[in-house]
Amino acid sequence: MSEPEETHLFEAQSVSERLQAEALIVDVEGFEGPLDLLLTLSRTQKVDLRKISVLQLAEQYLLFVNRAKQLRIELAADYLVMAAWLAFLKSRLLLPPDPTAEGPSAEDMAAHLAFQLERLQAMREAAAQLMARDRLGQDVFGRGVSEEVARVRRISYSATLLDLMQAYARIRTRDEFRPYAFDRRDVYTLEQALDRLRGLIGYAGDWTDLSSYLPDGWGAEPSRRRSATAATFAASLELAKQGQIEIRQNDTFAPISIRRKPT
Amino acid sequence: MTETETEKSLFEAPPIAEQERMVEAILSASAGPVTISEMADRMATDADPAEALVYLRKRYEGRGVRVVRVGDAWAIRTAPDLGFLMQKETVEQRKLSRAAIETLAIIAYHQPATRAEIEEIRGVAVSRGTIDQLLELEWIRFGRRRMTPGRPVTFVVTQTFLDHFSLESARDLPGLKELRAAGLLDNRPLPGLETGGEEDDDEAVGQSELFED
Amino acid sequence: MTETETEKSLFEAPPIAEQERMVEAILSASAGPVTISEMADRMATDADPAEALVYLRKRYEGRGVRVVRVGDAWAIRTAPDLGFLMQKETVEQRKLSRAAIETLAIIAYHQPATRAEIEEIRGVAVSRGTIDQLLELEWIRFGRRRMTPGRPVTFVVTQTFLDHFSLESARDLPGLKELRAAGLLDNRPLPGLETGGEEDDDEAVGQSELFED
Repeated sequence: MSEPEETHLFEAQSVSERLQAEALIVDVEGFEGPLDLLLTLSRTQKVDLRKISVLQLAEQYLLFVNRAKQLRIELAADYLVMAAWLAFLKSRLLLPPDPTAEGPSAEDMAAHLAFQLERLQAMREAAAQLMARDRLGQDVFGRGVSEEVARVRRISYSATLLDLMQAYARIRTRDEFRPYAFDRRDVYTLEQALDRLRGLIGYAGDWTDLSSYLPDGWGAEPSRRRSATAATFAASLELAKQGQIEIRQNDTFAPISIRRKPT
Repeated sequence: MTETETEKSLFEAPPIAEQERMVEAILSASAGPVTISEMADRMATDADPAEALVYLRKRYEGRGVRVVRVGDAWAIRTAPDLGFLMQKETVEQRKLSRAAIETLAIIAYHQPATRAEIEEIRGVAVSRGTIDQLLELEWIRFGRRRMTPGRPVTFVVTQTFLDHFSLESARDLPGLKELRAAGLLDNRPLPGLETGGEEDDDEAVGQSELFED
Repeated sequence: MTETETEKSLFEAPPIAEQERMVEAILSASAGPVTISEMADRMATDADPAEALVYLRKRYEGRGVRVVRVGDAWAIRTAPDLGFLMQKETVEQRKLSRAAIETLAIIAYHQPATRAEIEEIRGVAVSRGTIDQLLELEWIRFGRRRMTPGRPVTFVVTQTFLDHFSLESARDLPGLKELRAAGLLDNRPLPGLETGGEEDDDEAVGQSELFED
């Protein structure tokens, strides 16, 4: 933009308008972005936003940016982006339309800018109307006291006859399952048998009947004897596997003998 | 509200109907009860909130809220008969605990049952809370004291219990065999144990007492 | 309140005049708006608070307090012309920045609105603090995510917003119809404009969805 043109534009404005333009620049911090600045500038045209001259607005904006540069006021990047776009728009608006040009026409772009300004202005007015409404705590008031709504939580327990009968059945049949679930009294475990055999095997240099290794008190009662025999036999297999003892049985169902493995 | 209106109201008392509106608004918006002089301060200088209150009180007679006197001040409060609206009742359905249902079952099948008997059958101590809960539900009540050393209290089931479980009497409760026949036992019955062990025989006495007639 | 009365009210709807009293008591006891369903929950099972409200609203016409609609809920509020009486009660409003007020208006008129849409309309970035302040005031809340690339969150206004600005619903926003008729609530992206990218095209779908009725 050339210097004479700028002067010319300034001369075209009244003193008050010039002062306003100066104030705009000094107050650049107060603008909420380029659109806000454009909206403020557009007011100098004193026309309906729908009839605004976008060309004139673009010139005003570019002038503003130049003045700011002269005053060494740093403008945020988005102001400069807008300036570049408006300079482009201005040149497109001034030149005769190029039928081979791609993209939107200069008129479309100008119309859109006008729309954006009109929309921003509309939202400003809507915001002002909103804030001017009867507001709670300022113009209208709610109930000063609110009675707490007590929350009474009532718990209703339910049980059906089936629940009741099943519970009873459960209690009354519990004993029937005791040997399976809980009673370890008559069970001689593999671990117990292993411990016992390991302790005794050192003394068994000769073939000895396995039944003689049964613990005291496990030989008389059949179920206890069965459990102890099974565990002791399993333990002997384990020790034979580990190479600590040898096992011998002369015939099917004949007594089983063990001895320490000779070294 | 324009400036002129405010000023007018400061110097010239509005008609009593308007004063009634003012008192109504003041009482409604105030956090606590408001005295007559406080109302007067906020209304016009020659307003008569006391008179306005008379009209307002009358207007609220029989309504859902009332204008009530609190000391020497006034407030709008819920009509006392509608206090129940200020409670929100939520009913929460909960399953009875296993301990409670078992205890209840034992009492139902063995009544009158002492706490010691319940504990013997369940094999664990019965907590105070379990008994209390059943008493509170009105499913059990105290029966006669047992005429044994210590005279322990007994528990029996109530009519409420029978109603809840749709039973005509506790005798209608099915016996063990019937439960099993109906497939109501969770556990597989053990072959050969259907008649029950020795312990069952002991308890069968209690059972038979209950079901003997 | 006796047990019998409560039970009666649970099973049998009281006459409409009585229901009107109940609604009056409920609204009067609550500082915030109460929904019809909340009222119904606290009244009898087959009560009709909506009908009772019609009568109650009429009864309070021209009084010092009014029965007002706030979205789906109802509240008792002082008549706006009597606000001057309540200077003592006036809640000190935090001064809202111009950015916050404009952002609020944009959300209210364009809701649901994404941050990108707000920025497009204002032509400037929306600071985090602005949105936070409006969320804190409970005037806006998060709406559904827009089903466009990036699934941006949207903002909508709340019942508290309606209550604060004496609006029955978001449709009663001043000048809403005119703005819509003038096409000023359209999202009108300009192809080739630097500030409008692909995203805006996608979001335009959401906008038209909202206002298609």
